[in-house]
Amino acid sequence: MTAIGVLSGVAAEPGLALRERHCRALQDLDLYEAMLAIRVFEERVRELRLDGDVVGSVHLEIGQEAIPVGALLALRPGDPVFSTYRGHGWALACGSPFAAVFGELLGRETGVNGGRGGSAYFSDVAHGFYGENSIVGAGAPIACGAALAAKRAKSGAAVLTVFGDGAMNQGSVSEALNFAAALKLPVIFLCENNRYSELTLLADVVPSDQLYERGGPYRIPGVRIDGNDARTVAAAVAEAADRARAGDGPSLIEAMTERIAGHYIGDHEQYRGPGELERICADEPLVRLARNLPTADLREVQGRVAHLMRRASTSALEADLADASAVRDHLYADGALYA
Amino acid sequence: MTAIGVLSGVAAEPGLALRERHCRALQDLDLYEAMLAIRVFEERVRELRLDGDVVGSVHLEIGQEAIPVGALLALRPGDPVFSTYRGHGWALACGSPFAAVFGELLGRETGVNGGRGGSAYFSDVAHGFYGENSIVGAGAPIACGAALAAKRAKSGAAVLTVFGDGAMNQGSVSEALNFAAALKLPVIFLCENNRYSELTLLADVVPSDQLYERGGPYRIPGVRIDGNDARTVAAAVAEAADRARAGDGPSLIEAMTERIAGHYIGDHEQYRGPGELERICADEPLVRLARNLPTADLREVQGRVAHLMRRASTSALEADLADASAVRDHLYADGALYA
Amino acid sequence: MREMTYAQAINAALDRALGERAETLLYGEDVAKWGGIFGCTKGLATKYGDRVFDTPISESAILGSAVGAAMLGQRPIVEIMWIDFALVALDQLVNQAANVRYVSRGALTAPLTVRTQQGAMPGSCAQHSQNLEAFFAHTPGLVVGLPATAQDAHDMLLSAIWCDDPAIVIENRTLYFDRTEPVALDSPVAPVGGARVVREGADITVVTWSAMVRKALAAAESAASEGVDVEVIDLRWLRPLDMHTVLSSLAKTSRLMVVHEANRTGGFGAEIAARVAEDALDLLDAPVRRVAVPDSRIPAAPHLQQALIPTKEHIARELVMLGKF
Amino acid sequence: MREMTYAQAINAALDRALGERAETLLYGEDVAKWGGIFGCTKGLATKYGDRVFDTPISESAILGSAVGAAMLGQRPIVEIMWIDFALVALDQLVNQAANVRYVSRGALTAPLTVRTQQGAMPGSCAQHSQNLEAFFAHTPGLVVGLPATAQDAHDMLLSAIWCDDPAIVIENRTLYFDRTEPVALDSPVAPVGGARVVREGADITVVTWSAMVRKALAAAESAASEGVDVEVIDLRWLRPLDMHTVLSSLAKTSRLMVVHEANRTGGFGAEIAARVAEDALDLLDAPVRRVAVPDSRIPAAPHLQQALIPTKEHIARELVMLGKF
Ligand SMILES: Cc1ncc(C[n+]2csc(CCOP(=O)(O)OP(=O)(O)O)c2C)c(N)n1
Ligand SMILES: Cc1ncc(C[n+]2csc(CCOP(=O)(O)OP(=O)(O)O)c2C)c(N)n1
Ligand SMILES: [Mg+2]
Ligand SMILES: [Mg+2]
Repeated sequence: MTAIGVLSGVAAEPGLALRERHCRALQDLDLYEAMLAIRVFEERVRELRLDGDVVGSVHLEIGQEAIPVGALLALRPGDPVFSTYRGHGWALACGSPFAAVFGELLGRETGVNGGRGGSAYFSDVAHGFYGENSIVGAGAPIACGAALAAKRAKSGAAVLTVFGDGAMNQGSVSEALNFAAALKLPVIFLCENNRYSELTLLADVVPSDQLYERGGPYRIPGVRIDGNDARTVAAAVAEAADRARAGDGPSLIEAMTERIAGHYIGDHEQYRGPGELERICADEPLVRLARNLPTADLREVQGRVAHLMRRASTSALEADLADASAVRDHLYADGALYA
Repeated sequence: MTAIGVLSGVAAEPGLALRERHCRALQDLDLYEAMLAIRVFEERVRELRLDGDVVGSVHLEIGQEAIPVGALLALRPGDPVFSTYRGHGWALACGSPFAAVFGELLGRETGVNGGRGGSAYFSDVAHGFYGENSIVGAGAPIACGAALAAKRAKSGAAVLTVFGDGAMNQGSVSEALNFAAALKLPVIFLCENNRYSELTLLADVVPSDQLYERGGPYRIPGVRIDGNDARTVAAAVAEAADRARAGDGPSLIEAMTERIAGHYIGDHEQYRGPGELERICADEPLVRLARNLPTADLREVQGRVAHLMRRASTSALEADLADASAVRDHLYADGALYA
Repeated sequence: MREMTYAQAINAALDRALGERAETLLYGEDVAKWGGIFGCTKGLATKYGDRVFDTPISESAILGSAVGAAMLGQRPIVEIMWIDFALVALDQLVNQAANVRYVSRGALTAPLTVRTQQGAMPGSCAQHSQNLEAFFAHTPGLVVGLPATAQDAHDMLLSAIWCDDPAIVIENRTLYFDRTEPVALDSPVAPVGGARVVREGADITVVTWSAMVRKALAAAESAASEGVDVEVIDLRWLRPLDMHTVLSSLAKTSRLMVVHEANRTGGFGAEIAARVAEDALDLLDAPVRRVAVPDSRIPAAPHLQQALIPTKEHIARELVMLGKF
Repeated sequence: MREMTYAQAINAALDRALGERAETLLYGEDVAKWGGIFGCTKGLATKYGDRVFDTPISESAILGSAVGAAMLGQRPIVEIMWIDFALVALDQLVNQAANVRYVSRGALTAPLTVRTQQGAMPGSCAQHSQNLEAFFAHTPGLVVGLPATAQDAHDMLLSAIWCDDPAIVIENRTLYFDRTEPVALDSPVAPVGGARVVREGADITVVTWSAMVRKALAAAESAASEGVDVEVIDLRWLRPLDMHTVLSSLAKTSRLMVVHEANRTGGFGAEIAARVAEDALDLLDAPVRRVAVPDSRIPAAPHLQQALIPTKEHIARELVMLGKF
């Protein structure tokens, strides 16, 4: 047993503690544990969704876990993270407590946003997770603003904004690339290229699927990396973060990956070719990493993770529903503004 | 005297007849005449604006005339043209009658749009001028649609859309580039790079001012050309039009030029460096071309153009104001929809 | 008449439009190869080939190209998957499409149709729950319709496509699959416009649209059991607006309630109330009542949504109160 | 008190905000180096260095970055040069800024201020002439103000900047330079909200805002000479909305007219009329009257614009008619 505790299972509110760690200091088993935590969390979410405890659209990151885990190992506390609706794993990697994210999806008072955000639009600023966004591409300009603030405050923070391959065709992302480069903002544009946007293949709607090149005209260094390997992701994000902190401006990372659970829960995935899912499942991050790990270690980690997630989801289920009498609160700072 | 009549001065409604011509068949004096017609037109507009006959913001293309003249010599009748608010010259190059454009700016019933469009937002579809646009960048997606229509109709048309250097930072232009390239649309993106957006230098708001590279990630062939030479412009547009008509998709042309009359009439141009205006005026398209033309020929052309513009502006001034009782017409095809 | 869902009725209308009018085009995100995220466009790409195609996630390009294609004689039908997403590209509808005919005095036109859908659904987040019809209804030059039934999902979409001006048909996704209704598919295409009295009553006129029509009808039944006889008008089109039907009803009932899912302040209910206060004040025997979401963002949790969005019970209570005024 | 134009008052307010609050930032197209296309931001870049900067023509980046910077503790003041241009990036205000506080239950906030201007001016084209306040006023989570005087251009902008929520201050460019007024610069910053009675009268309450305030005041003078005594309310803020002042006035006058430059249908005048029809119907002795641009696009030619946009004479005629009802 070599895991050194990326799961802070003893704390009052168990979650992942990645920001304080460094990728090189971790064993493969630790990486496995972190990714597995996200995987099992989301598998539990799927059950809760299919049981009807969670309702509405839920977008799982299953298959893509190496990206948030790798990225957060490269970031520091205080580095703001902005994700898309496919953001559970990003929140968890930031350190959001499992139970609080379960609670959010379940509409509990204990949810990170008391059920206001739901699966697709929650934030957890206490853990540096500035939130999901359900408008494709909208997070990129917002992250530029966070970077502007970081730059002004000389906080040394690097801001990470994550979006999908399809989002690269949204005008706001192009505007953000130019804006960030023109102002030399400390921001990292991380594109999770899972080849699909909902039902549509990226390759069917772009003249070239080499998305890392999109930063070229703005002189933004772009790399395409293996997004199914957390260490590779961590290295790329670390390099980009160094560039950001050094005042050298934005970077664009295209992390190649595959989502293996559909666009949302309920997606029939008819768009898959024959053998496609089998092929990509054989190379997904957990399977890949598990190959070289001792079965006994895997078992132990799996047991621990399963236990934690059961506990966390149970505690969320047992918590009170968000207080409906407060549903109109927090529209404005000042009650007088409701008029 | 060698001009072969790009000015159809004998017709009932004098204008430029460029679309039927071919650049190579024309003498320098013809090119001079065409550009001069636009120049003198706009100088007359400036007088009318300063006199108060024309009101509101007027954006002159003075100094940039080689671009519309060159482009329209390369286009065919039936090729739709979309410009910006800096569009008088584009309309004239398309063949819009001088008097009808004067009339538009003067709010006359005889104006191309009866005063509805004004200087910054008129169209003249009869001459293939699909109009100005006063929203930066908005014409690019619209032109894609025109190209889609041309492609479907197998009309063989190539669509030209013109925008400024600053417009390249508008998200809709990026979206249009990708959209056109993905669909292999017969569209030519022509960027008039006059180095300024209103008061702001392009170089101050972009990490790289090599705008022709912006098409690279979309595999759109991009060229930067001397936009003050009509023949160069014609050659680039002809090549792009050939590509479009052959089904090979869009092109991006960055035509380097300078506006020598401010962003709009009334612009104090404080943003100019010392000697800047003198330098660019020494290389503006008319001055450049005139250098090698016999003075007598120039005089004759100048006289003819001046006469025509006087006649056209006078006839516009003498025309009736647009009928105000019809001001609510044409909101919908069907009167019943006004309810 | 065929039994079909609202979504199937849309599909049938699109099929008919593509079949009957060669100048139609259908495109948007995910609409072609796999028939749309809600299946509304299923089978149409196979049937009509490259007149039906998938686009990148580029709403400005989608709407802008629709404007341009329409100017050149096509009749594009484009999908904006959620009305909330129209806000990344509203320019192309409000600044562009709406101006084309007017500014050119009819020399150019923009007969495009936007299909979109809106509203909250249990769990939908604040960025996927808005009801934004008021934005479009405030825009001269556009045509705006909100079908409440499968028949209207079919008929109004065809009317919009046949219309020679830019039209937006705002569907409601809670209606797509929840039941089947008999739908007539071959009637002549009607011009856009026209409200419909969907329940006759003597005491109160309820003006409503989209998914609220059914809630209002159900509430009317409850109110009936308490002695309040409610007339329900499905407004159908906000632009053009059929005030004639509203005022005729009000002449009978003297009491007006407007019900919508958009938040109250600045919602289109205000326009109905204002028109009555201007043109038919004398008809009113009681204050106008708007039943709408209070001014709030929409939370994701279903029980929180329920605390904001008018329910059948809520509407019924209001009806009884207004009936007894 | 200093004599200054509306534009100069804006400049003074920005100067004060940048001076007093270190967390403010000021940016937008052309605002820094050359002080803005209308000169409202002149001298501020020199004085405040890189807290004031020029941006590319990228409204989504401008507004989006304002949201992000505000979330991280800055207080960005951004300019959208014309309100019409907000439509290329409305998402960032309506889907993003407006949701930040609510969805996070106050853990995050977005105290940004958008300065923009609107309205028609002789010759301005249809894409530079709209009055779009109703879009923003319909958006819960935003604060919306429209200053009508130099003093308010100063004061309301400061209130908006000091406000801990996203605010949009919609100026009117016909007011920028047309006259000077005495402006007090050092008063304490008031919270947002609050209408103001700018003329007292007994017969009609006119509710109006922005550039129409002066026209309404002038019309009230004409009406006075015909025996109609008009009270004019400058509404100032649409969100929050001060109906108290409106209803107090109406209690006295019993007659309501709303005047705005936005087109009638779905304009914010409808909301005022609706609130009265709901909450104060008994006060009304005559039908409500809205004076607004009819539903039309705006032509460029000045004489055509004049045929659409309510003039002082037009308002006066309507006042006399309503007064004699
Ligand atoms: C502006 C906008 N347009 C469309 C959508 C609908 N939509 C939600 S997710 C999605 C696909 C996004 O694909 P991609 O960016 O590749 O991310 P992925 O879901 O694959 O992680 C679409 C089209 C949206 N949310 N926002
Ligand atoms: C979306 C939008 N943003 C801002 C403006 C205001 N504006 C009008 S012209 C202009 C400068 C455009 O510069 P460029 O694209 O270089 O064209 P040029 O005027 O130099 O021909 C700006 C910012 C606008 N019309 N539309
Ligand atoms: Mg994807
Ligand atoms: Mg320029």
